[in-house]
Amino acid sequence: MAGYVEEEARVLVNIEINPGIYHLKIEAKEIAKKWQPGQFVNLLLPAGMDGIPFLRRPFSIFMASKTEIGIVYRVVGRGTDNLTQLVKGDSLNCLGPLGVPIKRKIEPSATTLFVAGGMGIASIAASAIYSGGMLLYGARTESELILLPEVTGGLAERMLISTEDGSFGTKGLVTDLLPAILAVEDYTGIVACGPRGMLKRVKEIGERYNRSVYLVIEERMACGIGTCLACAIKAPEGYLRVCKDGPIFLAQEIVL
Amino acid sequence: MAGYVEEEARVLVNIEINPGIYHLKIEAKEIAKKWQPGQFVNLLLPAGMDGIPFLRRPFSIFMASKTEIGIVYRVVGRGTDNLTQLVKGDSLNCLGPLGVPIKRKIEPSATTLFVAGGMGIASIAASAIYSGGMLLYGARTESELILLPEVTGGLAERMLISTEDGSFGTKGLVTDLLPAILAVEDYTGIVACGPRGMLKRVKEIGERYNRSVYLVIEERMACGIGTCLACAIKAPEGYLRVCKDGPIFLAQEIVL
Amino acid sequence: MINLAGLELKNPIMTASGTAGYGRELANLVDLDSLGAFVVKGTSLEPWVGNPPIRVAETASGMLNSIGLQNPGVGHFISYDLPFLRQFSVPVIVNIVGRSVDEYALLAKRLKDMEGIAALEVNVSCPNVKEGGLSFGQDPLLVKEVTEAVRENWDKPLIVKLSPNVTNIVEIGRAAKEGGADVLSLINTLRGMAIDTNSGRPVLAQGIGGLSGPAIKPVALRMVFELASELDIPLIGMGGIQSYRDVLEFMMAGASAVAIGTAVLRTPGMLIELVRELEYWRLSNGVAWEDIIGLTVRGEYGEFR
Amino acid sequence: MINLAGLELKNPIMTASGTAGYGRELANLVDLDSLGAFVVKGTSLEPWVGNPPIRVAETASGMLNSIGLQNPGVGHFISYDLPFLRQFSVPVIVNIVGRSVDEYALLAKRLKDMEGIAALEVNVSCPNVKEGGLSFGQDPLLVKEVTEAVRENWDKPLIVKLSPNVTNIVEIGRAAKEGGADVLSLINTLRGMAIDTNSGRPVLAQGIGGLSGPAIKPVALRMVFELASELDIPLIGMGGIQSYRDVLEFMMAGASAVAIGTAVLRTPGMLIELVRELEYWRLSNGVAWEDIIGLTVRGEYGEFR
Ligand SMILES: Cc1cc2nc3c(=O)[nH]c(=O)nc-3n(C[C@H](O)[C@H](O)[C@H](O)COP(=O)(O)OP(=O)(O)OC[C@H]3O[C@@H](n4cnc5c(N)ncnc54)[C@H](O)[C@@H]3O)c2cc1C
Ligand SMILES: Cc1cc2nc3c(=O)[nH]c(=O)nc-3n(C[C@H](O)[C@H](O)[C@H](O)COP(=O)(O)OP(=O)(O)OC[C@H]3O[C@@H](n4cnc5c(N)ncnc54)[C@H](O)[C@@H]3O)c2cc1C
Ligand SMILES: Cc1cc2nc3c(=O)[nH]c(=O)nc-3n(C[C@H](O)[C@H](O)[C@H](O)COP(=O)(O)O)c2cc1C
Ligand SMILES: Cc1cc2nc3c(=O)[nH]c(=O)nc-3n(C[C@H](O)[C@H](O)[C@H](O)COP(=O)(O)O)c2cc1C
Ligand code: FES
Ligand code: FES
Repeated sequence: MAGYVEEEARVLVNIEINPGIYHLKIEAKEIAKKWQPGQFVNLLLPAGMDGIPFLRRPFSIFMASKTEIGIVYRVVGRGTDNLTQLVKGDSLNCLGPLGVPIKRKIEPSATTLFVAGGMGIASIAASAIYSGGMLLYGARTESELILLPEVTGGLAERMLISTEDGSFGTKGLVTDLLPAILAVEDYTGIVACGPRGMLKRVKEIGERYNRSVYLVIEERMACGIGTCLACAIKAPEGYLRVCKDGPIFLAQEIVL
Repeated sequence: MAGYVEEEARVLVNIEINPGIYHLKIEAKEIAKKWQPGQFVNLLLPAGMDGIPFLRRPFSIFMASKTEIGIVYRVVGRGTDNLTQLVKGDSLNCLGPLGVPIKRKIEPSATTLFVAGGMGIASIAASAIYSGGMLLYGARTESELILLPEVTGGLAERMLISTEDGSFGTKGLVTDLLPAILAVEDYTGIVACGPRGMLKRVKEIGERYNRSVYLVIEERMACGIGTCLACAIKAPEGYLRVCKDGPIFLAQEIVL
Repeated sequence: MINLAGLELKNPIMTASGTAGYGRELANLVDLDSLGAFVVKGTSLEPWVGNPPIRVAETASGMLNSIGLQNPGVGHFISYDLPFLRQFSVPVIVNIVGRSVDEYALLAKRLKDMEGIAALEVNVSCPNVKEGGLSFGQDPLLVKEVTEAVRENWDKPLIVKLSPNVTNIVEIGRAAKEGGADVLSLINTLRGMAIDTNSGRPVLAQGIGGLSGPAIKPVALRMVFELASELDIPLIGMGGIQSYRDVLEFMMAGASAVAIGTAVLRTPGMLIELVRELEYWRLSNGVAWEDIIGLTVRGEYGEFR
Repeated sequence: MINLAGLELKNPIMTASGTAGYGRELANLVDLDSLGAFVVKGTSLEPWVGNPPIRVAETASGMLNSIGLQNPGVGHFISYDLPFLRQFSVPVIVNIVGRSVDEYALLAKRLKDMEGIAALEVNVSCPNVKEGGLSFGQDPLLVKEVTEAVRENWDKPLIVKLSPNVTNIVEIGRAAKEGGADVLSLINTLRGMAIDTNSGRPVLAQGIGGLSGPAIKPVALRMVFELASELDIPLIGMGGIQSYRDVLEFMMAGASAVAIGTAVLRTPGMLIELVRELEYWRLSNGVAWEDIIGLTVRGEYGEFR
């Protein structure tokens, strides 16, 4: 097992790249060294006087260098809101890297198709880049697309983009692109991350075309390391832990 | 009744004047306007993530201009420690002015003798200045003496200073000066503020010389306005409220 | 208008007993007439001296108090405070405390014909001197007995305020209802303690005190929900309310109105903000309080802003 | 060394059941052998599925959980987790849960001859299926019965873990002692609730959950103090501990050792810091734990740094 650490990281950059979406880079040497695509960190965010956020918050490691990790986050509540206040030099307690690296579930290759909806891009961009496979990436509108150089540079022509309002790329849902591609290309595995509705649709289409479907799941967490059983996701029998058994699952392992 | 308000004040200055002792000036127009010597404010200090300080903290109004009030505070715990972090422009929720103005208990005049021990100076400097009476002021050592221009300027030759270690002024306790003065001068009232031990001693000496003794009392508070009865001080019968019935009391009103 | 068994409130915000005194001091900061109701400090037959200081301590997101129900007695209330409160149009609720069933009965009798009292709130979290100091509120039989004794002497709305320091709050609530309560209010403070580790002494002179503030909100909310699920009686919810969202939680859990205690000690002005924010929320969601009160219990979930 | 009825701990810091799993994951971050004891997750006879998500919610200085005691059953524990834990020298305490008195008895029997178990901790905050789901821990007779059933099948130290959701914790503690408990641990979580005001739904899928964290510390401390004042039995204190000062409060109130739950979820590394800071405090004050444990109860106040 790769192992994980509790590390006091240092903020390097924390900037708004799209409205309400931030790019955070932190120096976290141990975590950067151990990280493999598909893993996440559990962050102790600055809290208000009622102690909220009291629990850590999980975020995918979007990208990592030798000593730094990058996170892309959307402001959705108290925790992410407080996170925006951190500036260069601030320290941030990180627990990670956590979760099963993608390659322990599927060895990503040129025959892996990646599908990202909205913030889902943060969880699978790295895997998509390393795989050589293709990425379908959808968002509501152009301003919500995360087109950092880490994404566009690494994926270049291997990426198809759609927006619901047609403001960028193909108009429509990212899953609308899927049947046409699966009909002609022989991707053996599909890895998807995004809202539950999207995941259900990917699973449905993938099964129809008889491909192995892998889903990256988000669930509320507490410990992030597998001890507390907070992050339960229904399985055919009982529950699995998103933090420890996932966050990536073979579609059949779980009940959406 | 003068009335009090809950006012969002603005920090003007917050500097360390002696080791661990700070001078805070805030713009609090309503409170400054209503303030009379002897009154205090109850401040909502910045809190940590456990919410502490959860309750307000009381501080004497050391001095006030038309729109500003000044506070001198010593760092003794979480609340005062957090207070040191405020900088110019920060806002601070103040409730005040609270407590009975000194002149409703005793009209300070040239025949009033003031005795301050340690931080007690913050509570009676203003009264001493306006009265024309004399001030005996003691501290442990020179570096703990608060010799702001507001004190030294206003009191000039009317002030006698002592330190326990003799590093400034007379050596010894401030109460050691008292008998000699009372033996020769005809001060009719004595107003004292400082640690409980000192107050007891002043009361004892004052009674021996048959003078009216007034004591300024500190007690833990919650509301500061007289509703919650947290700030009880023992009286010959039952309890009085330091925030509303005090903080200045005729020595006979209370049991130390 | 919110109707609590005949007690009419123009909005759901009330003061919590013991944290707003008898109104005089708070009136300096807050227009009492903008509140749904004003609840006075616990009042006894004779003056009560209260506990020695230190009487308050801070804890994580909360505070402990051991005021000891200090109050000047009902006679003083009638001659000094009631006339003051009569100047306002806000409904005045008198919180009563006793050391025996008889004392509660006598208090009700004494207050019965007084003008300007909208309701009584019976605080049963008092030591029962006859029973060795255990609180009335922890025994359903005693709760019923106290309620009956007050009921016999009081014909306007009767509120019984429950102690949360019990195994089964529904059993206690049922006893109060059977005893004749029109409304239940809850929760009073949870019994708690803090120790000064520099000496080993309890921080409070009295040792044990009552915990209030945001820390206790989840417990209070659960108890309101349990009572609303099991009993058909209007409820007044309290415990840790700081924001209008907190108020909504209590109302959805089944409270028809709420009381604010500890938050008023910290920021008295928030009472008025709560009233405004709640009305704004209600209007912008286009709902009536009847629909909101107890909706979680009924499972009638909605989509609100 | 701290001696809890024969259970020897090299320091007072233990994990709290359910917040450190079976040790495997935590061992990555913390040297388990530096702890006083390791307490495993609540373990039942057969696997328990647990509750549907959402299983956790945040509250002011605390959290609610409704994990529902999900666990893989004692068989899995014996074959998979116990061998792992045997690699360590830290005393292992097995927390057991059942739905009937028989289940508790069978669990004890099953674990009796296993090597590497220092003590059992009986969690009585479980729904008693026979009695309509009310928790065993809220009824002194049931607590006594469960304790006796385990006692008959277990000859090493027996800890009974009390529920705080009761009127009289001393009565429950006494019942456990009479049933044969060697040590009492407390508190388990307080029952609480939170509601999502955007929908009116309870935040937890299960509605009601268990409140833990700093918010509950004053209640926990009060209960430890009450038990230490009334009963002569070693206590393990827990509830909201975050710092070594919190540990000292519990020990002064009467706990011989303490367990850390919620804080470990937030900052696992703090376990080691606590051990270090406590030892530093003890040495720099030149005291033995015997003198500190229960000093508030004995009124032997001191001056500590
Ligand atoms: C493995 C994993 C990886 C993630 N990676 C990213 C990422 O790279 N970028 C990013 O922006 N977000 C990511 N998330 C989601 C992120 O954890 C939540 O957005 C964050 O915890 C919200 O915190 P908050 O305090 O701002 O919001 P809260 O106030 O806690 O909640 C606001 C809203 O977010 C929902 N929410 C809260 N926690 C979670 C959660 N753990 N998962 C899903 N929804 C939640 C709540 O139900 C609520 O509707 C990830 C989640 C998981 C489990
Ligand atoms: C009417 C009044 C006027 C005051 N004026 C001043 C002033 O001008 N300058 C100044 O520095 N201090 C003044 N004090 C004392 C000041 O209120 C306390 O020092 C402050 O509340 C401590 O807060 P903390 O959070 O830093 O300390 P805490 O962590 O709360 O406590 C640290 C120590 O201070 C003690 N303490 C806490 N609250 C009080 C209190 N209200 N009174 C006395 N001791 C307390 C505690 O017992 C403890 O030993 C005044 C107090 C009162 C009642
Ligand atoms: C300082 C203080 C004094 C109180 N006095 C009384 C009282 O006299 N009678 C009573 O029924 N409740 C009393 N209470 C309890 C409150 O009315 C309320 O039930 C409890 O504090 C929970 O609400 P909160 O968290 O909003 O404070 C008191 C609470 C505090 C903090
Ligand atoms: C996520 C979680 C799971 C828990 N599971 C158990 C359990 O299985 N058995 C048990 O006896 N207590 C369980 N508890 C209760 C804790 O052991 C502890 O008694 C309680 O949380 C109070 O301590 P704390 O405030 O330090 O967390 C659990 C608590 C939490 C937060
Ligand atoms: S978050 Fe604790 S087990 Fe997954
Ligand atoms: S602090 Fe509330 S009455 Fe004095």
